[in-house]
Amino acid sequence: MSMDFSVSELMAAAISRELRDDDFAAVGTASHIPLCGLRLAQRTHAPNLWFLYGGSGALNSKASELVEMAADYRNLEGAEYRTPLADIIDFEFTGRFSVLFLGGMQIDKYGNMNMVAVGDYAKPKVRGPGTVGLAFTASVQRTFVYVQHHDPRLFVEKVDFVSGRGHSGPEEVAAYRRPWAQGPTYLISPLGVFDFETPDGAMRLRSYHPGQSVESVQAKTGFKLAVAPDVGPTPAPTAQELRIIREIDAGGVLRAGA
Amino acid sequence: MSMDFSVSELMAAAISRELRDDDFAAVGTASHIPLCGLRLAQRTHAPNLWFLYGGSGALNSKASELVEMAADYRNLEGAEYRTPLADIIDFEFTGRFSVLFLGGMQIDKYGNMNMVAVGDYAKPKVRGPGTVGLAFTASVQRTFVYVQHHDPRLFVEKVDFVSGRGHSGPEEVAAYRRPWAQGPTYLISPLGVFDFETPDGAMRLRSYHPGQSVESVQAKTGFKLAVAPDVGPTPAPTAQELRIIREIDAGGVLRAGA
Amino acid sequence: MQRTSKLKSAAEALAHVKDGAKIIAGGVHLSNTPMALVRQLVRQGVRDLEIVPTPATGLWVDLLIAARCVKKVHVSYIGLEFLGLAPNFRRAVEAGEIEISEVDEPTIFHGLRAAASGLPFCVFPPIHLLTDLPKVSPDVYKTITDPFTGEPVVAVPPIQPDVCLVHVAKADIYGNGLSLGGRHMEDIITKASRHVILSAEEIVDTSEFSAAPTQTTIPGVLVHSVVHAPFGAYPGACPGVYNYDRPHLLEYNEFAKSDRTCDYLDAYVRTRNSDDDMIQRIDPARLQALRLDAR
Amino acid sequence: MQRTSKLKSAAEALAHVKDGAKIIAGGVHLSNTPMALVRQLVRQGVRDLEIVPTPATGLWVDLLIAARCVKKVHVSYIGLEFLGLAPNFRRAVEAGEIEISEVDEPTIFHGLRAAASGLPFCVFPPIHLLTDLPKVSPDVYKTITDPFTGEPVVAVPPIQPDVCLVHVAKADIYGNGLSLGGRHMEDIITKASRHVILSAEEIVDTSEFSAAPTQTTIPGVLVHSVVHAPFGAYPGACPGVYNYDRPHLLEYNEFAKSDRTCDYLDAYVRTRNSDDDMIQRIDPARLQALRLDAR
Repeated sequence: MSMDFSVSELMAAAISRELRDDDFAAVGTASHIPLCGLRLAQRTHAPNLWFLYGGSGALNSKASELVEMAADYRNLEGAEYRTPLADIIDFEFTGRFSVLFLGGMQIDKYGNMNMVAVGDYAKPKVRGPGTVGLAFTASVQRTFVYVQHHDPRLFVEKVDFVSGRGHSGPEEVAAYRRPWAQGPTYLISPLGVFDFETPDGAMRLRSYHPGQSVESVQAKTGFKLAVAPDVGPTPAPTAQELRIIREIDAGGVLRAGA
Repeated sequence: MSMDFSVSELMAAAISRELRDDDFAAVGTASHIPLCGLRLAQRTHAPNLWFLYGGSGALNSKASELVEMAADYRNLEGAEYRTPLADIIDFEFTGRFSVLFLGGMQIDKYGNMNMVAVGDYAKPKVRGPGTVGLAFTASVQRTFVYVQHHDPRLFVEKVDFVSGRGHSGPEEVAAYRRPWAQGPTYLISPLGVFDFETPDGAMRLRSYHPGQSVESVQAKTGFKLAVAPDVGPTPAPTAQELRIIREIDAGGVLRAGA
Repeated sequence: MQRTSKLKSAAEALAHVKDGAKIIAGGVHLSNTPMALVRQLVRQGVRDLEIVPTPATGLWVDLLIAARCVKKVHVSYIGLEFLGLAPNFRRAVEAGEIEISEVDEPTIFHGLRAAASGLPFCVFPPIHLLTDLPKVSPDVYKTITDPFTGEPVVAVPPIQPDVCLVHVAKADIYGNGLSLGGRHMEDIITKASRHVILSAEEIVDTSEFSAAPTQTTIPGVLVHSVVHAPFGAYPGACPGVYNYDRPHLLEYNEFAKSDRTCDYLDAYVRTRNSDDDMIQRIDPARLQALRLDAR
Repeated sequence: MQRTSKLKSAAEALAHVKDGAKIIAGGVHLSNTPMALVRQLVRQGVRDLEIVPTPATGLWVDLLIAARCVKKVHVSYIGLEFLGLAPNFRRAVEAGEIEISEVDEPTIFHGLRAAASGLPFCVFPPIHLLTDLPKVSPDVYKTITDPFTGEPVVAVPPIQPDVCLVHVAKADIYGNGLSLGGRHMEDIITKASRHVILSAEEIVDTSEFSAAPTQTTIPGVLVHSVVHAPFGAYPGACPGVYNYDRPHLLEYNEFAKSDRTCDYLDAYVRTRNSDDDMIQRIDPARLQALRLDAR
């Protein structure tokens, strides 16, 4: 099979298919791929989807280029509203965001995420940028985890600091998570697509990207992965999806990206 | 003495002189006279004064006519900012408003104000519009009381409902009023000018308007008025003040008003 | 697939407003109130509404009380601004015909903001303890202890309306809206409410919003229905579009003061099949003279 | 009498910033940060600052840490956005050289909003009890009981900065300001802070604001000083005016990662008497190419 699309383009298409027509989604920094997925979804099966593009405040951005900074003013091009931070935090607390893209410097088996510190908090080996909006895994409807890398230092058995809670500690989760919040439901990395649909909410491989296998993904993951019974290759983008992706990404950032 | 100005114009001039160059003031509904006083102050001794014109949100309105509705869009003419209600309430709670003009349907000896109910709350003789922002006598720096009438039904011994607290109950006032708040410090009616500078913070006649006297004002007041030792006639507007008032009030609303 | 239009008639948009709904309307005083939507509620004969007004308003509440649509009102300021007291509100309270939640401007504002922000309640410095409000509304004002300072503070509850009505100068069919006047609480009440209906003087193409997204005042993502309602704030003002109709307001006030608001409703509301029908009966020259671009 | 101008040099405006001040700056990530004012703080050698950043920022904090101006940082997100971690912040925390208040986006946002609104504290639904934040910041997160429902909720304290620095595209000499980009927290932080200093790309006549008061984003009444600072957000972006200087940011990041930020500061900041002086040393053609109107 000749691979006539990049892994980044594949990921954008995979994300798109996971989005629903009634979703209201938000992405933050370093989010070319999810952004492209959102715009692709709007132009295919989810024309009523709304999305916020991070620090720019742009709602339904139609920017003519994929820029590297979410807060970039140019993302307001073609947007319908400039969302103030007050709205963003309100949408996070009230769960109006049905989908929030988040990530971490450590992610564990139950989808707990850490952006604070690797190692001992008081004397960290790596100090991260901070928790930002990760606590909102407990108040938005579905958390989509998006990472740009996949290795055993990122995917660890247990995070050193819980910035955003996944599915560990079911009693606490039941007590403190907002009733409408489902926690992390989807995870996409450069190696594959994952969900958390095991009885105890553990990360489960749903499909692997071209060139990968169950074994190769497991080898890059620092804990024992659950595997979906129907695991297989991540479906390739259709010709129509690829055409739209390349209209959105006129500059070819995703194509170059992998 | 020929009276070549109206009582309303006199009141505007009196209010103007009470304002300071570093004041940030706010007026609400039915406030032609205070509004004119504020603009006069800006154009005489207080060029750095800022003021909010009620529901319009206009900051430093320079509207070319005095309109009857504070919320009127036309008050934004020449303003420097459109203040959202969120800001207004923040300025009220934090005491950024150094002067807030308030009034009531009942006002008592200690400057307590009632906008809720005359008579028994559960079965009122007159139901008023409600407390609105009167609680803020306890958080803005100085409360200026402005009334368009002066009679014993308005100025009563004791209000039937406390919407805005004046100087009664010194212990509670000391406990719950914000440290910077002075409560009602000034009151102007169509009959005279008052302060609250008695040892117990009672309303005190400082000056009476043309045609009035200590006795005539007392006769229209439902409680025993304190009287300032140097009580006398309210100083007439100067020729310069009158000229500016009539520039601000090009339509002659205040001139017609009394 | 095609993006779905939210454009509906007022009757369609309001059909789901149930008896007993908790309802809020945008605007301040006689400015930018969604009167066309309110009149449609009268036509539909909805009952037992719980009115959560913005902090300074009156006309729409007075009208709904006269039409016997109201069970309870949260009160900060219910009046007719320069026209004085709201006659039907006053009469209904004096007669004990409606329930009151006696509160004030910051209590309504911060209650709505807490709901908009998903916060369980809001805490004030204890200035309300200097008023009689906690005495008559002990369910609203709860004294608690500040865990950081040990001082007494006052907690007030969140307010989440079921239905929110907002009027704007322009909207598109996806619910994006532009108001030209003061920014009161439209941004907050649309976030605080479960269901939002927008009425607009003019329906414009989405490209008007996407050409200047920093100007949009209501994001369509919060809006469920859009109603095209020319003179939809009449007889009040629509900022930047037209002034209030003073003679009509005086006429309303006379009806209301003499307890004949039913006659007003019969003349202007109930006998009209729709608000378009009502506005068409107003003298066009008079309407034209109210327009700001006509001055 | 004449209205008093608030226009000052950066040195004059910042002269009163004392060692140990609690300071905040506007903007988000690499957009609209008042870098000219921050560089002037470095020149003045102010010490022991307590930094209360907006929820997602980094460059200015990293720079001040490298210049040894910082004692404590409240942390939601301190990083360089697409460039990754903030090297000086990372190094200083790993070495235990600065104090941290470990919080997050809503805690900083609502803490500042509580201060802006004069409220004693703010209350969250208990989602933070699912994180490790309360364990490391027990002074910030206090579990209390909701007096309306009896449920556990989390109280967070107000945050009141001493000094607030904000950059805008245009200002007048009385402090009115216009920002063209995203609305982040400028409206809130200017209300929350004791002293506000505005830097502006351009100083315009007040008539520009009074011709369109609905566009003003910062009201002058909240502002104490105005500083004319062309390219005042450089090397970051000023929304609607110019983009960030990517090569310069990469250069900064290289200096910072290799712990040579002092060399950067010597080259660009400390050896320049003022920010005008610094900007004049940047290649004018390169600056011109960043301007949005040049594209």
